[in-house]
Amino acid sequence: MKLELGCIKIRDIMFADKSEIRDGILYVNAKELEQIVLEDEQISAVGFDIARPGESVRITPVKDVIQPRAKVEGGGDMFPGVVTKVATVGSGKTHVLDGAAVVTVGKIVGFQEGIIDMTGIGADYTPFSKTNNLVVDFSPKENLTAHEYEKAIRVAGLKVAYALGKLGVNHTPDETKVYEYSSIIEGSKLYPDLPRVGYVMMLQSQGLLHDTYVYGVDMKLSLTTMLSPTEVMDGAILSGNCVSACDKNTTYHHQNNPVIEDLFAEHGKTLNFAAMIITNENVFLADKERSSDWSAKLVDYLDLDGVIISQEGFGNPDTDLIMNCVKIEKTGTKTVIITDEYAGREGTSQSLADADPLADALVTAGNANQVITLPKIDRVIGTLDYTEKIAGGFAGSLEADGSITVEIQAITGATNELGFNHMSAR
Amino acid sequence: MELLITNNPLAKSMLNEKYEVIHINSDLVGVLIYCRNKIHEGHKLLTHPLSGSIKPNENPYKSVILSKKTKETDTQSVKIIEEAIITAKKFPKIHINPQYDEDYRMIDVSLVVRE
Amino acid sequence: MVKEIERVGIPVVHVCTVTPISMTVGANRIVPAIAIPYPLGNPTLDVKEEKQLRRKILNTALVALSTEVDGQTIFEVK
Amino acid sequence: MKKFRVVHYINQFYAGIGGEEFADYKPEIRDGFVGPGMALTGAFGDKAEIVSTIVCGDSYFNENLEEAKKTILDMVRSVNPDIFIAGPAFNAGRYGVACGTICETVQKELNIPVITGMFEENPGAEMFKDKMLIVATRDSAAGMRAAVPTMANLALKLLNKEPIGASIEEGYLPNGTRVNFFDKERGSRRAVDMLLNKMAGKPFTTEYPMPDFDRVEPSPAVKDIKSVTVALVTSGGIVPKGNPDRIESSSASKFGEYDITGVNDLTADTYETAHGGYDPVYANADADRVLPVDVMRDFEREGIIGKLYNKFYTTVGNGTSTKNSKAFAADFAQRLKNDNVQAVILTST
Repeated sequence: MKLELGCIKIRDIMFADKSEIRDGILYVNAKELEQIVLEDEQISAVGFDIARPGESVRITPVKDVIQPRAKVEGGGDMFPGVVTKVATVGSGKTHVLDGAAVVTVGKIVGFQEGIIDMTGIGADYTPFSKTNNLVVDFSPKENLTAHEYEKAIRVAGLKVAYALGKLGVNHTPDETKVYEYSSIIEGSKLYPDLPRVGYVMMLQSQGLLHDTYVYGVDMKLSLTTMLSPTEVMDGAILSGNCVSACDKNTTYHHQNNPVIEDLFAEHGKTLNFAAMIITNENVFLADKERSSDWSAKLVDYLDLDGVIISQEGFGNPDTDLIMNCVKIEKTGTKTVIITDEYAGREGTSQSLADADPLADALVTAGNANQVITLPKIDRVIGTLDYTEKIAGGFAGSLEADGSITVEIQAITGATNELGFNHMSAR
Repeated sequence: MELLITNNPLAKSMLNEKYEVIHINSDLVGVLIYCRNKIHEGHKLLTHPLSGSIKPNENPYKSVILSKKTKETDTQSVKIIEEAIITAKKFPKIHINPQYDEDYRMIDVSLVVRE
Repeated sequence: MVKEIERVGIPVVHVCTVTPISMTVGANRIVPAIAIPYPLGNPTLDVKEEKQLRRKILNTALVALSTEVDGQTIFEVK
Repeated sequence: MKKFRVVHYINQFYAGIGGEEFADYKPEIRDGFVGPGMALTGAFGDKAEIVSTIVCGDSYFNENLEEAKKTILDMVRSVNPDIFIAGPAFNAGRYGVACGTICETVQKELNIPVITGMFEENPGAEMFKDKMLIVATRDSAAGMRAAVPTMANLALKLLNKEPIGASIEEGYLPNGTRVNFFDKERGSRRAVDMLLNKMAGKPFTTEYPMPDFDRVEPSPAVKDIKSVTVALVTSGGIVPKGNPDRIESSSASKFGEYDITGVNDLTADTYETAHGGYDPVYANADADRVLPVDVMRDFEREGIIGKLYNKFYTTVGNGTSTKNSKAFAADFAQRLKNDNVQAVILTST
C-alpha cells in the first residue's frame, strides 16, 4: 500500500462569499457550511468562528479537532464508514490542509472539558494553538438525548472538515510525503536484516463519550485487529471520545499519528515497520483479558522483534496497558509503552494505576496534575460557564481577574499518549 | 446473580433485573471500599472500578459489577481494587454541581451497560 | 518488608492470603493463609476449631522456617 | 547587589590534609574557600561567595556523630550563611553519608537551603535523595569540573527561590517527585529510539522506573526451631486497643513496636486493627486471626519453639506497594538481629 500525502500549507482562515483556497489562505463561506450542518435535523443552530495562532482567544469546551483532508486518488473516501461509504482507504493520493483545523465545541453533558488557548502559557501545552482553527459551535434540538447529541456533533464536525478538505483537491501541494507499507512477506524480503517492528495502538472504548470508531465500527464491539498505518491517515480511525481532554486522541491526532510518522521515518533504515495492531480499552475485565491476549497472539504470530504500545485516557486503561505490555513481553517481543502520569499536584503520588517490572521501557507525556494559571484572555469562543467543572478545575478556579487556575489535564492534547508533544517528566 | 454495587439510583432502576443491585449510600470511595470487602470475601471484579476516563473527583457516582461469590480470593481483583482506591483518594475534592446530577448518573450507567 | 528482614540474614516466613502478591514482594518462604480479613482464622468455626486451624498454619510456617529453599517456595498447609 | 553567603563543607582529603590516615580529623572552620571551593567560587561569579569552609574527617564525623553534628552546626550558625553546600562526595561512601547527614541537620535546625553532590550509587544518595537536592556526579573526582557549575546553578536557584525543573534538566538525582519539562524530541520519537536501543541490547533509560521488585537470597533455614527466639511481624495493622501511636489506616510510613511480655491471647478488649485496607470486623473481634500470639504462646509453653520474642512490629502495608515500608523494615530488622532473633513469622492480610 502506498499513500502520497500532499500538504497544502494554510497560513490563515477568513470568512468570504466563496469557499476556496488562495495564496495559502482558506476562505470559508459560513452559510454553505451551515447548510451542510443543518442537514441533520437534530442540530438546531450552528455558529462559526476563527481562532488564529497568537490571538488572545480561548476555545472551550472542545469536543474534537479534525484536520481537513480529501482523497484525490485511490480507493475509498475520507472518513469511511461515517461520512462516506465503507471502502478501504490508505492508498493513492490524499491532500491535507496543513495548518488548518476544525474545532468542535458544544455542551453534551453538564460537565465539560477541553481548553485551547491560542496565546500565553496555555498555548505551550496544546498543539492546536499552532493551527488556524475554524471553530464550530453546535446547539441541539430540544429533548435530544446525550447519545443522539454526541453523535450529531461528531458527524457534523467531520462533515465540515470533509467539505473544507474538498477545496484542496485541485491544488498543487506545497510538499508531498510518500508512505509505503508492504505485505509481511514482501517487507521481510526487502529488509531481511532489520528488526521487525509493530505498533500496538490502544483505543478508548468504554461507553458514551468514551468511544472510538474504526470504519464506523464502535471499537468496544471489536476484537483486536490490524490495519495499514496509511488507512489511519485517511480517517479510518475517528474519535468519539470527549473526556480526559489532555490524554484523549482527537481525530486530528489519529490523522497525524506521530508514532506512525516516526516509525515510517526509520522504516527501511534502522527498522522494518511491519505491522499495525489496534486494540480496545473496555470496562469489563474479561474484555481486557481477551483483547490483550489477542494483541499478544498477533504480535507473536507476526514474529515481531519489538512494538511500541500507546495508551489513551486515564485510569482503567492503565490496566490494559500493563496487560498488553506484559503479555507481549512474554512472547519474547520487546516493548516500549507510551503513557502519561497522574502523580498529584505535588508530583509525589503514585503515577499509574498499575505496574509491572516487565514494563521497563516507558515514555511519559508528563504529569497531568501539574497546576498552571492561564492568564485572562480577550475573547472566549464557546463558554466559560463550566470552567469550575472542567477536569482539573475546581470551585473558584475562574479567578476574578479572568485568569483560570487549572491542572493541565483540562487542556486539549496536553499529555497526549501517542507522544504527540515534547513534554515529559522525571 | 452477579452483583452490581452502586451509589447511583439510576443504575438501580435500570439494571435491577439483570443484577442483584446493592445500593450504597456513600461517596465514590465508599463504593470502592464496599467492593474491596466483597472481593476479600471471594467475589471477583467483572468491571474495572475506574470505569471511564472521567476523574474520580468529577463524577460522584460509581457502579461496579462483581461476580457471584467464589471460594478463592481473586488476586487480580484484589490488586485492581487497591490501586483504584489509591487512585481515587489522590484526587482532591472539587465542587460538583448538583444541577448536572442526571448527566453524572447517566454517564456512570452507560459505562457498565453492554450494548 | 520480607526482603529487609532477609537482608540481615534472619529467615522469614510470609503467611499471606494472596500468594502471588507475596511472590511479587519477594518472599522466599510462603505459607498461604485463609482470607484477607482473617488470614489465620475463620469466624465461621467455633473457637476451638478456629485455634486448631491457626495452629495448623503456624506449624507449616515453622516447617518452612526449618527448610532450606533455593528460591521462592510455597508451603501448602496440610 | 549583595552577594549570598555560602558555607562549604568538605572532608580532610579535599582540604589537602591527607587521605585515610587523617580521616579522624576534627571539625574546623576556615575563612573563605578551600580546595574545590575555588571552582565553586568561580562558578558563582559575583552572585555568591564562600564565606567559610568547614573541614571534617570522614571517620571522625561518622564515629562521633552527635558531637560532630553539634560542633559543625554551631560553626555554621556562627557565620550566618544563606545556603549550605557539602561535597561533592562522588562515590566516597562515608563522605557521602556525612554530606547528607550534615545537610539534613543544617536544613532542619537553621532552616536554610542545602545542596550536595554524589554518584548515584553512593550509599548516601539512597539515604538522602528524597530529603534534599543531590547533584548527580560521576564516580570519581574527575567529575568535579562537570559537577561544580551544576551545583552552583542549583544553589543560586534555591537562593533566588526560583522553581526547580525536572531532575534530568537540572542535574540532580531523581527523588521521586515528578516534574514536567519539555524534551528536545517528541514522545513518539523518544519511544522509537528507546525501542531501537532495547531491541539491540543497548542501554536505555525508562522515563518512569517501575517500583522496585528486586529479590533477595533466602536466608539459611533455622537448624533447631525448638531452641530459637521467633518474632511476629504483621502488615495487618494490629495495635493495642485505642491505637496509642495513631498508626494511620492507609499509610505505611508509620509503624508500631509493642511489648507483649505476659500477653497470652489478643482479645477484642485489648487489641484491634488500624488497617484501612480490609473489613476490620474479624480482626477487631479476635486479633489472633491476624497476629497469632495465642498459638505462639502455646508453642512456647510446649517447647515447640524456644521463645516468642517479647515485642511485635506492625504496619499497614497493603502488600502491593513496596517502597513505603522499606525504611521501617530495615530498621526493625536490625533491632531483631541485635536481640538475637533467629526466625520471623510475617503475617499479611
